[in-house]
Amino acid sequence: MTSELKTEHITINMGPQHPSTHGVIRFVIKTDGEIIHECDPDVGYLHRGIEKIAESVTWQGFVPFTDRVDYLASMNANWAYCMAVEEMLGTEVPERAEYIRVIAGELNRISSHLVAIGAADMDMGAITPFVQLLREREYINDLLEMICGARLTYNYYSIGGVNYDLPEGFSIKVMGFLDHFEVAVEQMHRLVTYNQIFINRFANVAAVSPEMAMDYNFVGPNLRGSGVKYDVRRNKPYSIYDKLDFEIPIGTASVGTLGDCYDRYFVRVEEIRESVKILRQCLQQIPEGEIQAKVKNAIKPPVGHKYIRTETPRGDTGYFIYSDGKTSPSRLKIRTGSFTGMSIIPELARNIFIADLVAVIGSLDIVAPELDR
Amino acid sequence: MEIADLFFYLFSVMIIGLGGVVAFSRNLLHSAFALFFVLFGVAGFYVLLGADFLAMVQIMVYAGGVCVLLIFATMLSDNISQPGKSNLSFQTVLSTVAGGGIALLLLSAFENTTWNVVAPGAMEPTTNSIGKLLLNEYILPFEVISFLLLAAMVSAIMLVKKGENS
Amino acid sequence: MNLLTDTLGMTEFWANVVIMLIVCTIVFAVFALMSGITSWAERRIAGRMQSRYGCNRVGPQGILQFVADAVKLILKEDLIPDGADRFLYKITPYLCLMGVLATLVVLPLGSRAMMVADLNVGVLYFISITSIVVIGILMAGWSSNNKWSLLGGMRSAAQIVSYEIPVAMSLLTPILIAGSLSVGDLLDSQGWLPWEWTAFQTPFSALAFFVFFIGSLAEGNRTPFDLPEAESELVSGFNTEYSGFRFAVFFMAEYGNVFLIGLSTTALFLGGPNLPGFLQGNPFLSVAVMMLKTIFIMFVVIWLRWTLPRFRIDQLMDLSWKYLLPCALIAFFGQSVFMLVAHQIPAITQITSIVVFIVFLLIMIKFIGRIRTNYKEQSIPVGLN
Amino acid sequence: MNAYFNNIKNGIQTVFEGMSISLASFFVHPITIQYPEDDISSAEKLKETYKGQLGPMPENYRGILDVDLSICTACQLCVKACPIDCIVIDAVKCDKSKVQGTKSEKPAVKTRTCTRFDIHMGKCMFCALCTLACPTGAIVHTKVFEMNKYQLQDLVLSFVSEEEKEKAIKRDSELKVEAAAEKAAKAAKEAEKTEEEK
Repeated sequence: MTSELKTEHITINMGPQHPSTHGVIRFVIKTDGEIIHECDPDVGYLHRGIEKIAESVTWQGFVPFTDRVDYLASMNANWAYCMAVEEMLGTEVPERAEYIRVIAGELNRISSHLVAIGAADMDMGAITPFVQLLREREYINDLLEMICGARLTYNYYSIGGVNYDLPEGFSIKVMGFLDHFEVAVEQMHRLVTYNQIFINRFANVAAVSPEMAMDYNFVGPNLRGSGVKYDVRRNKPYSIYDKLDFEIPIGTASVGTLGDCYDRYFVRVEEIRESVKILRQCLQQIPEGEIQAKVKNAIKPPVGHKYIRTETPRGDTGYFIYSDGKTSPSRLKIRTGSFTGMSIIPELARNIFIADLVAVIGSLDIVAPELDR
Repeated sequence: MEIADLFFYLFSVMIIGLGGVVAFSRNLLHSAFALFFVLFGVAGFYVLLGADFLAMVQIMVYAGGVCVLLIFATMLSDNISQPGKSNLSFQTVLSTVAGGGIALLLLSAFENTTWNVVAPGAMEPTTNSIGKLLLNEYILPFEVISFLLLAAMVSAIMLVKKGENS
Repeated sequence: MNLLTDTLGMTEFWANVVIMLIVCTIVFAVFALMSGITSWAERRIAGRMQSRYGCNRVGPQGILQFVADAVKLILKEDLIPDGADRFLYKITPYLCLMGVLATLVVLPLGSRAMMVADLNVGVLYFISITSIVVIGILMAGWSSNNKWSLLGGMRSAAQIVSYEIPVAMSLLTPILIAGSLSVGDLLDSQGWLPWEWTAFQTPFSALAFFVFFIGSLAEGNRTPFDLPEAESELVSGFNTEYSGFRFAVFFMAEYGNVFLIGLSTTALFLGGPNLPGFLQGNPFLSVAVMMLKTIFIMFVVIWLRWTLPRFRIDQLMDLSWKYLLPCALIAFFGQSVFMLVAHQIPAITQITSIVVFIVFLLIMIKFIGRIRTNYKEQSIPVGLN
Repeated sequence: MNAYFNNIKNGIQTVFEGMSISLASFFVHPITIQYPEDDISSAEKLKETYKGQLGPMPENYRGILDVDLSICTACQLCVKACPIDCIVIDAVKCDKSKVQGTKSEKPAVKTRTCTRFDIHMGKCMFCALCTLACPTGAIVHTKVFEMNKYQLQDLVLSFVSEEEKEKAIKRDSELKVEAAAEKAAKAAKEAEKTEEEK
């Protein structure tokens, strides 16, 4: 009876085409039946050389490319890049433009988080909440379309401000939408987030302790899910965030251990509520005025480099820019949140079920194009 | 020819043919799957004999339970995820002796039994009488056996749990 | 029978064969039609629950969609993966369909007279014949030479085998009430009024009904128990590699299973086709009543699928062994004790059943209230236009 | 043990709540636009069908690009702004009013006219940088988004027709001749003047 049963591990390719990999990622997993022994994530299927493209386009011309880094949160990516160039130039952005930037950015944050939690729901087999949350996102897309004319790749922020002013009656429309949105999303949470089956699937799965999260350089909601209260908007305020009143939600281990999938998921749920708060404040406070600072047509920032950090939905996104005084960046490096989230998967995916791996990917909110740029 | 005769021959062909597959197939899983249909055919015979309850229990316990467990066990063996895995046997002498012995035993039993031949007629459903017999006359053996099974089950769980803890 | 033997001059044997073929054709036609319509209904209902329309292009309201799908699938190339066990791979879909179809033998489409065969071990047959489906799914998973399929097949087999136990245990309660294993007797033991149905007779039978319904969802591989086909985990589980007509057969078996869940739940727990006394024996009405209840149950099954997330494999097993099995045992034991008591005090049967039904009604009223509030919340205008 | 019963209780409660929500959404009107049938640019019709749940296409929608050549000055700013170089402009200096039949108050020679204005819509990423750069508002995004073509070549939009191109070139050469003649005349005049002065 003491002799072990001799079993072999099966090696399975999860992806590049797999329903739960959220894009083109490949995981090579070695499993013992349903239990994963080893997981080797393989990135690079979506590498488009965006950082290299920057070296051959003008400073303004690179803004639409930042849309493509993280297609779920284009506004925030635009923002980070524009801020970096503005810092280099020393341009002051008009106050109204800052407010518009916050409004657009927070709307985009909501829509990105809606996809994140919706995709996590769908990975757990609940398709209705996913579609309903996407419906809410569709309304946000409509709103963003009103201000900039595009639904996904906005190219709304320009160096020194924003490209278009808010259309007439926009505040009323956003307020009306928020009244609907808060109730509708709360209902979707009752449908799936507080569902016992869902909680059982997410709670106590792949817990990341605060130390581990910091060791792996987690950022954004993933880091806050582990109970570390760090948010660039609060810790290193940019734009007008220091004037606004909002909380930084962190994981509280409400149903499981600290830093498990449910905590990471729930931080996003809470962040949507906070974003709604921010939006309401901004819409009330927004001043009249210019939306664009005077910027020359051919920008030539002084020689030097700059690293800017902003809080995008997928965490701390950094733009490192090196300028040699020409009309295009000499070197540009983007640091994204998904990539750091991805690096912990081999660690987390040890001795968990295949179904749990899907939950882990869903809760880390990995967007494939952002991994590879 | 009665309709029952047709089914008799059908089931016979099924049992003999698939029994051959079980014995001679080089693919372990083919044997296992064929065994399922052999057991199914035997259940068909029970139905033809009027033993309806027995037939259903045969399907439920042997075909649905034991056979599926067997397939599970087979799939646990080495390299089974590749179809075409062969199961060549090397213990020819031993298996011939064992098989021949069993065949002889069965043959002698067949020869020495006086078979009660009953005229074919309307066969009564047996469920009722089996139930009554089990819960009246044979209640003690029935309970003892169920207790034994329960004990076996509990101990199996205990064994597994012990392995898990260490 | 007499018609065939006397007028057409057939021997009894051939008359039997012809009758068998006719009955098979009718049952199969009903089954195929119902599974097709179920697949259409599922897509429409899912659509409406997700603020979309669902299929509405082929035919009025898209009802001919399943015909179009079937035609498309039949015309599609039938691919067999390299390295697959060709023979097993080919026969497996039919085996699955056979397992599902075989169940129809003991389930009535209408009144007791409209069963294919009223076996006196009908309920046992109903439970045991499912094992063909298990073997079919295992074979599909193994013979596809795809690891996702293999995992799906193993999951499915483990799931069906373990859920057979609570289902069988829960069926003991209606068997106890009817005192017979025959489905026809089970129908006769229920009346036409809701509180005369097995499901509402005692708290214990209500519990058994609950366990049976959940168990049969699991046996039919429906969400929240659709692990064998878990789209986000196993791509499509055991039928990943199948295409063309063979996939259509799997599809039919899957949706036929929903029909079977409805049919069996109705027949065993919800009063079947029973009608009030003066209408008794009207074949059309009984078919109508039976189908109405079946369709309602099918709606609930589809509704559940588009509501709930999926279990994990260990939680699935937990649910079966730690929750459903004890519940089924409690129901069985409680029902036996109740029947002993009721033997002494006959009036208690009536009172309990009405009380159980009233409790059920109260829950339903609460539930409808929740639906109303949720509906009002959903209809808050967005104000974009 | 408590957790066990809590699990059952929560499970049943949340499943019932979930079921009530999904049934409630069953009765809510779908919001899918039945695309070819429903006209999504008209607000009234959408309002009628979708009960105010859907907004129409906004006025500033960024669809396929269109160029108003009559106000285009061929200044090449859009070409410079385009990050992917999908716009190509060739221009000649000539009197636009003569070519296009429009009236221009500017002096004839100083206006430039396009002889080629091509936009490769297959490359275009609809970033609107060209429209923002345009000083006259000649290049704009329209609300058209349907541009399926059978050939990749068909995605290249040419706003200057062959005819116009020829006309412009002809006019340009005419003007050049004229200018040359004028110049010659002027030179002659000046020569005369200087001679007279002498």
